[in-house]
Amino acid sequence: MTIETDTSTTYTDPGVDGMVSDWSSDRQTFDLPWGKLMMWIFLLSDTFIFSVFLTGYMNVRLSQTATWPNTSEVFALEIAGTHLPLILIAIMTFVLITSSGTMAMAVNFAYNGDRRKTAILMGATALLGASFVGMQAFEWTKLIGEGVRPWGNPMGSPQFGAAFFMITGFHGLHVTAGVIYLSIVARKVARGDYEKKGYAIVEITGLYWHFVDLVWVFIFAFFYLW
Amino acid sequence: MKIVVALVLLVIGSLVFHWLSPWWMTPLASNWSAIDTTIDITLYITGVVFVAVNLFMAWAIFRYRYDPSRRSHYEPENKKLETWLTVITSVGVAAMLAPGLVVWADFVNVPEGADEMEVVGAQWAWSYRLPGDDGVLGEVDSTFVGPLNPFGMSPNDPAGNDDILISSNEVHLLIDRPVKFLLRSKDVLHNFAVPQFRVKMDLVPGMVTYAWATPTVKGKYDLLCMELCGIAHYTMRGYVVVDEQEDYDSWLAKQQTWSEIQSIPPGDAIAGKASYATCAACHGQQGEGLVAFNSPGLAILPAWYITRQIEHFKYGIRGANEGDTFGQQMVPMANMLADAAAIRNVTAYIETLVPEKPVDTIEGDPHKGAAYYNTCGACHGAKAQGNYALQAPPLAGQDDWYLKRQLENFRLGLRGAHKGDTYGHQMVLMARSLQNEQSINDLLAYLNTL
Amino acid sequence: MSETSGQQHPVGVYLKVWILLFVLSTFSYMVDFFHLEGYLRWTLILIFMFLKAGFIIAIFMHVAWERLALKYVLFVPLSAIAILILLMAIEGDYTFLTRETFFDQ
Amino acid sequence: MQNVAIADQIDELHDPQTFITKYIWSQDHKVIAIQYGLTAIFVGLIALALSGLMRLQLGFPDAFDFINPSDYLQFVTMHGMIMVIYLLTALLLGGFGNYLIPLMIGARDMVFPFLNMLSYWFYLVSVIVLLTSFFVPGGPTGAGWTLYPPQAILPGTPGYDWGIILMLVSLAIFIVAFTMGGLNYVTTVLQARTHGMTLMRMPLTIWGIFTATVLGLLAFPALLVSAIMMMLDKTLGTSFFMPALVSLGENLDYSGGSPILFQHLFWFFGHPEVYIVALPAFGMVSDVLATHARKSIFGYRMMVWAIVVIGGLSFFVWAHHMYVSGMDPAFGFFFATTTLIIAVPTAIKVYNWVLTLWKGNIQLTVPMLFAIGFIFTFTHGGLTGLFLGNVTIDLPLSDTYFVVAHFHMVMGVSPIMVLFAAIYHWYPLLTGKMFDERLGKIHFWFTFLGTYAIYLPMHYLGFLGVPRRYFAMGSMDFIPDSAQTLNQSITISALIVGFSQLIFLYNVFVSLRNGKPAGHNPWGATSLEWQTPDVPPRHGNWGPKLPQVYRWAYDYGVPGAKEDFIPQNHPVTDSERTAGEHDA
Repeated sequence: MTIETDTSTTYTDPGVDGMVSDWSSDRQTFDLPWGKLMMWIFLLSDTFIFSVFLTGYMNVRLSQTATWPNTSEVFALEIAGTHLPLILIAIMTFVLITSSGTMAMAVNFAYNGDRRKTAILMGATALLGASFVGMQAFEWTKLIGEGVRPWGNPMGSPQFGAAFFMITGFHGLHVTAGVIYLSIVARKVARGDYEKKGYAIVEITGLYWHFVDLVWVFIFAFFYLW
Repeated sequence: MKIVVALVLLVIGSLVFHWLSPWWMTPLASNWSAIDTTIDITLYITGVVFVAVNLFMAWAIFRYRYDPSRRSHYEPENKKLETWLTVITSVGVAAMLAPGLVVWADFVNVPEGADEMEVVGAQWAWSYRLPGDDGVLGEVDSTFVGPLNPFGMSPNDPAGNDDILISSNEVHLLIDRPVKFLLRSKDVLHNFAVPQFRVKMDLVPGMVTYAWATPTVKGKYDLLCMELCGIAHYTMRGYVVVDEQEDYDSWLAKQQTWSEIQSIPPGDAIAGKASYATCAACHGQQGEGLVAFNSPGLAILPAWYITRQIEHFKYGIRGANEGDTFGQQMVPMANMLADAAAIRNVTAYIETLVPEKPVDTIEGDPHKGAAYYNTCGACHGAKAQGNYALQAPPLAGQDDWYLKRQLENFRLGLRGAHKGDTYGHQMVLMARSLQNEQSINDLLAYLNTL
Repeated sequence: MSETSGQQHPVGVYLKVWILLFVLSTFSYMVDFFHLEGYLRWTLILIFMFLKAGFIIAIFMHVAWERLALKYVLFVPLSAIAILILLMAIEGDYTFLTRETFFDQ
Repeated sequence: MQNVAIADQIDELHDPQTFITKYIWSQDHKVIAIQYGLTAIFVGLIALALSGLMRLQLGFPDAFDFINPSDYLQFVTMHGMIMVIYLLTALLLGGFGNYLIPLMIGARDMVFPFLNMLSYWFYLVSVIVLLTSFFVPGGPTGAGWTLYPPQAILPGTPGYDWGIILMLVSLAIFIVAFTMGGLNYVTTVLQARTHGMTLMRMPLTIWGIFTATVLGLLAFPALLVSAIMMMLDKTLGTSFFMPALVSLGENLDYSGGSPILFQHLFWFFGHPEVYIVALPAFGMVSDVLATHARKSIFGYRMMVWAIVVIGGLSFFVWAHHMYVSGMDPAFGFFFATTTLIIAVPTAIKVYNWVLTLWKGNIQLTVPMLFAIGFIFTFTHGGLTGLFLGNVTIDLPLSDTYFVVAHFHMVMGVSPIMVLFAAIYHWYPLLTGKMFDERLGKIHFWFTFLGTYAIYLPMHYLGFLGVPRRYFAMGSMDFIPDSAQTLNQSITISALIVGFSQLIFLYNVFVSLRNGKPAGHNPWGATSLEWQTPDVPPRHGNWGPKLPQVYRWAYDYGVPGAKEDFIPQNHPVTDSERTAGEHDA
């Protein structure tokens, strides 16, 4: 049985036909650099990690009988004499979205070959990420000051503190890792290390960073707003 | 070609083993004959496939053995054959699945009017609760669990007052009445399994699960924990007795409700002192024990333990075995305590005695003993201080010669083999992990250091 | 699309999406700020969440321009997660029910 | 095609010079594979010894004073965990996956060799952490390989303190190692194949390993998360899996958690894990069967689809491990149905293996014998799975020796049959030497007949209702005394099988020195790994030029061909075409 190869595949056919020809193609299935595909698969695996974290949180929250603290109030701040619910989280969300925007621009400039702008934008992304981690540290300090602990809290269900520290902690670790990753790549971009190999690395870094932002969208909705 | 012969013989051998072996499911004693039927259906279908596939393979290996002058047949695919095989397999699978789902629907939906009872598991013992006259089980919570309230009965729910609490590993059921077992665990996962009933279900701490069955055959059945629950998992046994109405009623009459248990007065130590005079002859004025009389120290023992042992002597559960010479001596002594109140009084007095450290009589290697004690410590406590919750008496401070004799008695089944001796039964199994005298001596040498 | 240049798209698209994300985040914040409750609250939260996630994935992560093959690779496995979430929600409710019925909380 | 071009350039790879870069910090997939393989076999032998100790206790309950109840549970746990994760997963994917993927698809190496090297070193650390737990106070955890809370982290369970913590840490490190390796395998298969190697021309071995790796990347997250949550429960006192409870008379501070959640997450990982072990075995056995039966694999397309479908479905069947766990009983309907559906593609695979033998030209070599042994044991184990997968039948049989017998047959014996088949099959390629055929056959007969003598009777202990994970049975009315005879015979068989593995070790090591030179392609195999310029293949695998592939991997007995096999890198000839047309 000789299974024929369609060697004329050009990665141009759209839709289902294109998909079939991609899967039956010679040598490589996706028209992507190795690193980019690897990052995508890693992100898929990481999606499973965060999904399972959130599913676990959902399950314990549904099954416990103690009252769940009102997140809107727990995360409220007094700013200039006004009581603003969830304000810090909202600011953090905006910071992260801003950083996603700068990252997207960095990718664009990288492919245009503008090294300087790329490096500056990536640096800005890293700074915004760092400030996000800083705000998270502030938030943790505040909650710990109010008596919230992983094993319990004065406001109700012990699962609240447990899920809070675990999920935001794991996300915070991702952001921290991202800041380090971004800084390294930004430095190399500025030095011109990628002139020969191409700038796919910036897009790959970007994928990771946008993913971190994406996860925050879900955490914001399910943990802070729900 | 040896492989062809081997395959054929293995197939035939498996069938012969299946038909001739005496090992098969224990006779059914509940309504769940449908479960046995689904097993039979699956057994026949899978059996046919097993025989067909392997005999066909054996034949193919024989028929198409290597011949350098021949080529294999080049046929990479055969759509028709593959489709047929898929269809037939699907039909077979459906034939097994359908009865399974039907029976499962029966299992999930408990019949209306089924009696309810609660089975409570804890490391490593069973207890039970019946709803009492009002037919409602009172609410419970693990925060209420304590020495005086082992079931964790809630003081806020009056429905619990008439609940019948059975702190024994034996429970009775009425024949031909469907019963819903509500399953609750105080600590870790356990599993409620009576092989003759076929059904089983885990006990999960923090929630209540269920299973149901209608017992159909009179008898006494083993109840096993079938979910790993720690070191003594294999000793967590109980008994389910299926009775006719009359026997059931007389058993039920002996059980106490929660309000009755709460109203039992505490023992009177002053009254107990008088009865202790008899005991003192052998066990010493201060309950220090006398090796010459083979009498152990009592002062270190908690009241609940002495109570249980006196009752065991009294009701022929301990000391009835002829091999247990010294235990037999205790039987008439225990009989001198007329009733539960007398026992309460004397134990209350013994609790007031101050224990003293006995003289070591046994030599061994305490380091080796420490390793053996790892297992014992799970119940008797890291410092051998005993644990009420597990009904495990203290061992530290007890006469080592006495402990040695008891370990040997347990090993030989002179003590603990009686079916009424819940915790003794566990010790029979446990003591068997000490294989020889030297290991017992090592263990006791370690206990002497505590 | 040539292999060397990778994903290149007009800057305008990024800027529009960027602003849109700000707006959507503001909306989801408003859901809390105006104390909307019940199904309305949950529906709005989910709508804004999925819109935001969709834009990030589609535009910032360039999935909109990727080949269908990659899209399937990324989204088909999530069906397993969907089932897990659904069943764990049912399981959570079931556990809660037995606790309410039998325990003194 | 810039990305592909890298695969063609040999100068991208720097040949390692020193001993250390060549054998220790090596980035060559073949050396990493052997490192993985030897480490896995080493821990596997420890696990085998543990099972021997368990069998001694079960066969002769009152005879060995060095096994007490805590030890027994620790043996059970470590045996299970090592066998499933640190032996089978590591050997099949880290070992065979690493060795075979680049060679069979015609790549020079994995796409990211440095990451691949790190993967091995993380794996080694995870093994060391795991073995350390034997030497900490309290010993290794004895919670059973499923590590169910609450008991895994509460007193009353051996190793509830240090043991369980080290176990969880070791698992987390293993998952990191697996992820680094797994990303490499998947990307290599998808992006770095040689000219002409389409997915549907890949040998089934690669399909099996590839699908299993994808399953691993998606399933291990659930284990990682549950390990993290349990670790927090243990160390920080959170209550994810811990409801309010009274442990050995002490009211603990936990409240509100759900033990069943852990079981769901564990099996959401655990069931795909079964196929992480099974699918590479399915793949490898297909290649061994085709090669030694000199016949094309029957129904290649169906085989590929069956692998993919089984892999996909394995994410929707997890709670069939939990029918009697106290979960919402309505789940029983869903999971019984999905579970029995998965039996259909699995059955198709069995048919196709047998039909590959049918009308073949079967050489009863050692690898072939093991492959036949696999079909027999897998059929048996697969069919008993239909009992346990069916929710109703699971009621009496779960938690009995039936379960133990079933999963050892399907996850122990049959993958190990394939492992031996694979080791014997690829040994000439790995070492350039032939093994001793006679010793190999003796090893086969002991292993095949011995394991069946262990596990067939064990099913009947299960029918009796004998519970698993019991240190000793004591006396129970429903268990006849004759069951102990059965247990003794099982123990004796197990010891014989255990010791007969020494024959294998002896054969492997002595043949390294004394074996006859194997030469190129001693089995007459078609797949690419046998077509390398050097045997064993050198760094870079292919010399100056990558091979060109013209056909699928199963052209055995092609009508009109000169020999009874045509390697994948031989162009399609005219005579073949016409013969093919006649055939059709």
